[in-house]
Amino acid sequence: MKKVEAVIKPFKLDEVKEALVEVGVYGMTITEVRGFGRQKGHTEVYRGAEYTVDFLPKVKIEVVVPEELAGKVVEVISRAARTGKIGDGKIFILPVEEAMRIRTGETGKDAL
Amino acid sequence: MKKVEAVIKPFKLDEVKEALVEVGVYGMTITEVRGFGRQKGHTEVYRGAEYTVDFLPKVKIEVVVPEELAGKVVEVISRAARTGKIGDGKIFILPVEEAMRIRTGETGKDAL
Amino acid sequence: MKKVEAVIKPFKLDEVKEALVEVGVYGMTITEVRGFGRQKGHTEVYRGAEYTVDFLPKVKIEVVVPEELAGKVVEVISRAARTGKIGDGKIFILPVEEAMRIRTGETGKDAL
Amino acid sequence: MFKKKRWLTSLALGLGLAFMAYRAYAGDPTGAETLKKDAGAPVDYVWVLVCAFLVFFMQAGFAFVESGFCRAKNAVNLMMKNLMDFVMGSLAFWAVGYALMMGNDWHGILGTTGWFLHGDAYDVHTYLIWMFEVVFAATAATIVSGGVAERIKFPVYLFYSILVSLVIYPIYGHWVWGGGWLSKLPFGIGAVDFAGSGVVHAIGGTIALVGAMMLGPRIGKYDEKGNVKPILGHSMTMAALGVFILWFGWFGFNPGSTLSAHELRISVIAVNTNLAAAAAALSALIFMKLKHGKWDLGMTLNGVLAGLVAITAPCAWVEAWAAVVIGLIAGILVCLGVIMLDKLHIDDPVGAFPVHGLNGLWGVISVGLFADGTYGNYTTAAPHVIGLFYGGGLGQLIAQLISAVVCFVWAFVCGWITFSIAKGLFNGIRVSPEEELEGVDIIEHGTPAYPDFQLVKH
Amino acid sequence: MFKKKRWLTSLALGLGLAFMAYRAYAGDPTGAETLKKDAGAPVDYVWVLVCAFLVFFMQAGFAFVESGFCRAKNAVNLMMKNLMDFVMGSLAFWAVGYALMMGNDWHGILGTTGWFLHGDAYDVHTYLIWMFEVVFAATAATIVSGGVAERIKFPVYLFYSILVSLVIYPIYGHWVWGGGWLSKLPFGIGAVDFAGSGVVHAIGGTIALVGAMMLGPRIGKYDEKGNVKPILGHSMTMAALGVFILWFGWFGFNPGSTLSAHELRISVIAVNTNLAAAAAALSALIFMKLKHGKWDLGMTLNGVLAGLVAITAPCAWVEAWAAVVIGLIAGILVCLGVIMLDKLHIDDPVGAFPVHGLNGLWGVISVGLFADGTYGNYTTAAPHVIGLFYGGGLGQLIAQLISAVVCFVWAFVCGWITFSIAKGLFNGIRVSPEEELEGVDIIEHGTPAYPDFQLVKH
Amino acid sequence: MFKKKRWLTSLALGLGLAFMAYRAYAGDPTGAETLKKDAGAPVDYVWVLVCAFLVFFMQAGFAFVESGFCRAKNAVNLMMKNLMDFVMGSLAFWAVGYALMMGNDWHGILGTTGWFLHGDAYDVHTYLIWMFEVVFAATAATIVSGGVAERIKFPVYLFYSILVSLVIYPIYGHWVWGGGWLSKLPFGIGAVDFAGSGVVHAIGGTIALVGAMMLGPRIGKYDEKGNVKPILGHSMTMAALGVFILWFGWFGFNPGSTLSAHELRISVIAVNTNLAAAAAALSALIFMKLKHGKWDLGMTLNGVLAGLVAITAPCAWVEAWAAVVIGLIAGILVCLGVIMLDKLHIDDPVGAFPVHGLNGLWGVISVGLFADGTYGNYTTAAPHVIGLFYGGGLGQLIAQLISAVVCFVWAFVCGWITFSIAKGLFNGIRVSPEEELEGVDIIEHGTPAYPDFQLVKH
Ligand SMILES: Nc1ncnc2c1ncn2[C@@H]1O[C@H](COP(=O)(O)OP(=O)(O)O)[C@@H](O)[C@H]1O
Ligand SMILES: Nc1ncnc2c1ncn2[C@@H]1O[C@H](COP(=O)(O)OP(=O)(O)O)[C@@H](O)[C@H]1O
Ligand SMILES: Nc1ncnc2c1ncn2[C@@H]1O[C@H](COP(=O)(O)OP(=O)(O)O)[C@@H](O)[C@H]1O
Repeated sequence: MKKVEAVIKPFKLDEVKEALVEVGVYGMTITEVRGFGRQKGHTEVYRGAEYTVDFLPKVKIEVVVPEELAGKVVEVISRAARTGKIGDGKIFILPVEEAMRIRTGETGKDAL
Repeated sequence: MKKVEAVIKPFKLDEVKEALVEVGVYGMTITEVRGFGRQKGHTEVYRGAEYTVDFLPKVKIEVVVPEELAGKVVEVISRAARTGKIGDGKIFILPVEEAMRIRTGETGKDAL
Repeated sequence: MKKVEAVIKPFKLDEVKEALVEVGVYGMTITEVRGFGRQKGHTEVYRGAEYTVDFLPKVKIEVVVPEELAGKVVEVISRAARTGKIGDGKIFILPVEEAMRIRTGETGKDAL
Repeated sequence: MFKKKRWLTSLALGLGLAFMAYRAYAGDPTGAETLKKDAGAPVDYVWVLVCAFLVFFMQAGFAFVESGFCRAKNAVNLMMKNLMDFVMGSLAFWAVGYALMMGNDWHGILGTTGWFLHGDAYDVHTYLIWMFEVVFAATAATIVSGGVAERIKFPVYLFYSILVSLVIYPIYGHWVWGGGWLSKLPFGIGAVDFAGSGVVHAIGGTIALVGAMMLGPRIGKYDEKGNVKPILGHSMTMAALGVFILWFGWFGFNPGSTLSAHELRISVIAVNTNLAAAAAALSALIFMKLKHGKWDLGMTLNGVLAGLVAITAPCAWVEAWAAVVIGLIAGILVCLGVIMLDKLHIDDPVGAFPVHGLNGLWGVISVGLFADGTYGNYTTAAPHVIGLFYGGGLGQLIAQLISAVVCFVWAFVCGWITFSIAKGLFNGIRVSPEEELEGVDIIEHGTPAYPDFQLVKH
Repeated sequence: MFKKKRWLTSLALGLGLAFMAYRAYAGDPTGAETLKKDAGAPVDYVWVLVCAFLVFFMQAGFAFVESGFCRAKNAVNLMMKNLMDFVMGSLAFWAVGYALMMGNDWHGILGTTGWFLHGDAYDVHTYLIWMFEVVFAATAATIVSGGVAERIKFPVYLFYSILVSLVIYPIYGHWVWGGGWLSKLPFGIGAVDFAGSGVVHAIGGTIALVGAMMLGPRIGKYDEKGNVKPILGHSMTMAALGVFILWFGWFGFNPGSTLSAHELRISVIAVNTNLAAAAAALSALIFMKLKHGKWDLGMTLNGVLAGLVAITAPCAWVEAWAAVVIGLIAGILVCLGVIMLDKLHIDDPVGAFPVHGLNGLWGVISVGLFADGTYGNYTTAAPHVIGLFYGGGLGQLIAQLISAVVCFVWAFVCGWITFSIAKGLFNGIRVSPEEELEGVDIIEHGTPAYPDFQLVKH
Repeated sequence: MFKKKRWLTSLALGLGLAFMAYRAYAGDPTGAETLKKDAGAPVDYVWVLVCAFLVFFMQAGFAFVESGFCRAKNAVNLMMKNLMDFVMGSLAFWAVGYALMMGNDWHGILGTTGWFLHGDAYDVHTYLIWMFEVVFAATAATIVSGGVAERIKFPVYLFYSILVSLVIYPIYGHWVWGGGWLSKLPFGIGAVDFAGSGVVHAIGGTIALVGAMMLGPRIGKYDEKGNVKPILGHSMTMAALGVFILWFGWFGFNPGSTLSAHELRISVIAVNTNLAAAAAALSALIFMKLKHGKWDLGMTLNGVLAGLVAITAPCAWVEAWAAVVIGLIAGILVCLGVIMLDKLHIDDPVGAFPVHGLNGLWGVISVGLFADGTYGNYTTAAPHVIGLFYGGGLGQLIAQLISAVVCFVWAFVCGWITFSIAKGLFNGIRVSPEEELEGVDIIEHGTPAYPDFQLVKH
């Protein structure tokens, strides 16, 4: 099994979710995060003094999938999340050794 | 070392934490997340129009433990977090290559 | 590639970020989390009744870096985040199998 | 009396309201006659109305105190309740409550005229008094919502808040303010309660107590070993704003109760109100600091309210130092009350009973101690109210004690009956444990209070 | 008239204001003369000022309702708008608006005196009336901001809010309140609108409609299939506080419109205002419960406002039961209006048109139905206003219908022209899609509303 | 004078208050005599009380502005402070402050009667004036809390806020308002300050400056290179609500300062107050837009307050255009002040000094320029106040300049002494760096402000 972690622009969440559902992903977990990267934060003003926003709001999606689906999932996410502008985000693949569904105790692929 | 990641129902957090402490886990990190899964969101109403809540509030627990403890931890979490109803959540095991305690610079199991 | 995950004290974030940038890290993702550990929570009072705060606010930093940079990154983070007091946090290294930049579709080290 | 007869063809198209073929106004709906008879009326009308508006605004204060002291997952529900009790209260008090309370007295037990503000009641003065009284009636109902917060079914809430404004509050109110039997007790000058420590607050606070007892504590409030595990509110700034609004509104509540600006005593009432609130805040702050070593905002806010509730009955009859003393005691009382309820495992999320119940009763009683004999029954004229410490003997104190006991018993019994009926009617008065854990906002109301903020309840 | 001549050396150092070499006050700037002529003036001044202050406070109410019903990423922007429309409104109404509206009538079309409150207008009475009128003018502008929320460019907002207070509102206002042609229609006693259901609310609500139509819906509000996808506001407690503040402020809006405390009818007005709000909340609550099975806080809050808007025109001319009926209808109307706009894919984030537009018109018309013939044109003296249901025949109803139609057409056309000009001047009236997605707060104002809270918009 | 002698057996059971064996009221505690002598008193009482209530409500406004402009981790602390300074202020002003300020004058330096509102001071009129003055005294103390926010120890805060209400404010207040020496300066008609630009705001703002200087900047406000790194507040909507509440309350502050509704000038005062606030908001908005290209909400809100502060002294003596000019300048001044403090590395989190200090002094001085000679010293009677631009010559301006300098020096020196004493008494006036980083809420008060929301400070 693999965990696909994608950091995307927040407003792309719905599109990515729908794309994932279409290729047969049944579950995912999302987290609100802030990203630092090539997309530089802007200079803003607060009460007359300037400051830089370094960390921009992003959404992290975590999907654990059977090995064979991982490539597909990466492709689907990257397609749905792409705007072509800087800051679109990253996708990482990590190995997962085991999975369990708490409700039933099922493990392995059945747990996903 | 292994990282055990569990996505559970928020109100189960205290029970899970206590169960973990009992089996000798000294540390953990939790994150507020939102989950999409078989537990379907409900249809709700806002100012006269219906909408679907897809993402439900969940809590993610991350515990890094020595290899030998991983099975026990999974068991303990799954027992404490189970309600038997859909949406109880998942547990994943991921490999961890190294750990360090920032305060002392200790590494490996000593760092946990 | 490796993912370095560090859980640190929130007010150390800026220092850690700057230290990372100095050693050539171009991107990172941060999450607000709560930590449970040896640093015990305090006993507080709310409307005349006492309660214990178990979970303390922490910040989690995730940086995916080429294998060869991982050691350096761990060192840099641990130096910048250290106060010497309990609760300084942990650093974990996890394996990453693949990375992709959504904007361009680049993979591997180029994606970072 | 201004009289006017006129044949009206009341068409009431589509509304089914064709009942008024003939109208005679025995009242003075325009106010022309009233003004002619009393050239000083305008300033009294301005005073009473402005004070009524301030008291109305207290609804926002209650909503914010309660909501701030409860969890975000029930914030919509608490807003809804604090809105709807005023809505239901207004309509119920219009239809029935006002007549029962302020209508012509029937054997000292209830009033009998003024239903629907109709007929003779269509009169500027009657409308004026109604406006002032309705905000008081709704306050009594609102107080309850704090004690039953985060677990009562919404329809049950609507049910009892109608009953409070329809019957429970008006009847005790009639006994004290409407010329009923308590006001005619043969002790002192009869039971008195200037602005309603008893009539409004102790009634509301006691029903809140009954509600909290019958509902049982919220899940997780007391652990198996019986320890208190406080459930933190979601916004202390909201709670603080609520208290500021209430303090502000109370300046309408107490001084406005003269119902006349020609009673210059209003300045004394305002000062007493302010000093009692300040003193109670201070004593609560110090009490908690000594007990727990923290400057406890929650209890200091409760202290303010306790002082305000306590001074509500005596505000017109005491001088500044007495207001300070009454307040200092109120601040301690509310802390003891909160601790006591926790000992008894009665879960009153915002302290409705310690604040309004306990201190409402303390306020009623304090009149019998501190009244200084300079002011009468809503008038500068004798007989003046004198308490024990000013040489008035025990008379007034006895009247006040009787009134306090009657108030508590009446509210307790009525509350018990109301919630018991509700239990039958609505198949239990408490939401399911699932709903309680998830929060009632989404399930009953369809909307979380703060959808933009990721928020996990635990 | 108090007259005083004095040579003034107006140095106006550094301010370039050297224009006043000679001053003669034809007005009474100190108030001494006015008091001498009318010993009853103080209570009227107190009444009007206090009511004006309450109406001013409604700005906070609007800011909170709108901001609560919109997303956190635009909360700074909404605060800014609700602040700045009052600021621009005050200055525009000072310079020009007041003179156009309340100055000496010119052919029934507009007023012509009182510019800059200068010269003869430097008079305690003129200043008094200005203070009361300015808060009304700003309300009309503020209403619009809800309908155009979350997507209009800020400079466009400033532009049209100046125009509303400068021209659009004052001119229709003059027609009804300033002695203009609508007030002289040969039906009933001419078109009447006690506190401005039409003058203030329908004007504002209709311009909001135009704005919402011309801007188009927010990204994501309607999906490709045409389904409504509600965009949840970020704080229901803020919205609720806003409504409580508005209800509170409305007690200044309606009763204060007598402009005199000697009209004791103020008590009736206050009661009607309160009952209509309550009734409308109840009917909206029930309507939504029947339709969707939820106790919908958002629409109940809108219900309150709908009731308040509807009763604003008839408040002085009807009795309690009629206020209840008018309110019940208002509560239903606002629900239907919100549903209808969604059907038409007109995205009005806070319901500005259903609340203020629809119910403003309903309020104007309702006078022609329910006026009971007990009260005249801001006076107890005849001629009294009588509607259809009280035997007044169709006269008043016709006047009201004409006024309603004129109101809607005037506001719609003026709104259309205003936004069309703005389109040219500001290179479009809507922010870019990127800005809309990110939220206008950071881009236009430099600050998110809640920097401490991790917050992701989606 | 109403006199009444009576033997009272004051038992004071359990309260240890057995000191009053004999009571004679030289005052008029019921108000009957006062009413007899002045049939117009009721409307004055209503006016003064309602205005005092509005000013009281400003406490909520200050709490919200300050808390909104600071971080969530200190929000409980800021609520507590803004509550407790009013609490301590009420009690201190009751015991001592009022007597020092408004008691019978002793050599132009301080007042000497009215302690504890006891004895002869038990009088409806004295109580009335006390009620109005106490809310002013507390405002002075409250202003300071913004400048010292997020780092001062709580007991130090209690300490100085008592001193402000007990001594610092009352004594300067006596000099200007209590018949003291500044009011008798031989220039113009002596130093004047209608509603307290100097007495209340410049005093508070200057002490805030001293506090900010002595505490040093918050950790992280200025980096090693001396750059400003703004620390964003946690809720711009709270700050905006605070400003709306303050603006609302200011309508009590300024017009209420006539202490009489028979001064019809109140309408002019209200209009001036409104226009100055609007003008200052506009100039601050434009100034920041030109400087940084953003529509800066924070500074626009500060602009509103700056305008209100500046018009507070001259409000009764100028006409509308002058109010606008005074406001426009105030809006610029506050922006310059904020920038200047940052240059000097004085960290004033909410701009207490630029708003209240700088503009308080500007307000005092502006009287000497713009006073138009139509109004006297709280009366329509002569001598009227005339400034430079209206041909009054330099006299009044000199009086105002002296008063401004005295005000600043007095507040600065008293502030310095107060905080120096506090340093010794409380072992330093600043919390530890750990506490500052974690936030004072949890450590001092035991509760975070928003426990339901995951929230990380950095
Ligand atoms: N090395 C990294 N490790 C973890 N997260 C990263 C890394 N680099 C970038 N990110 C995440 O991806 C987001 C987008 O990256 P950025 O460099 O701004 O743009 P792009 O993806 O278009 O190159 C960042 O905001 C951050 O959250
Ligand atoms: N494949 C997955 N990858 C990551 N998280 C998942 C995955 N499937 C489910 N989850 C998480 O587990 C939660 C529970 O899953 P769900 O399918 O609703 O119920 P159950 O665990 O009872 O089968 C989801 O809300 C989501 O947070
Ligand atoms: N085994 C673990 N797995 C995951 N996170 C951990 C673990 N142990 C500690 N942490 C995280 O590290 C933080 C600091 O740990 P703690 O034991 O309090 O202090 P220290 O790091 O100084 O030993 C914790 O708050 C928690 O977030």
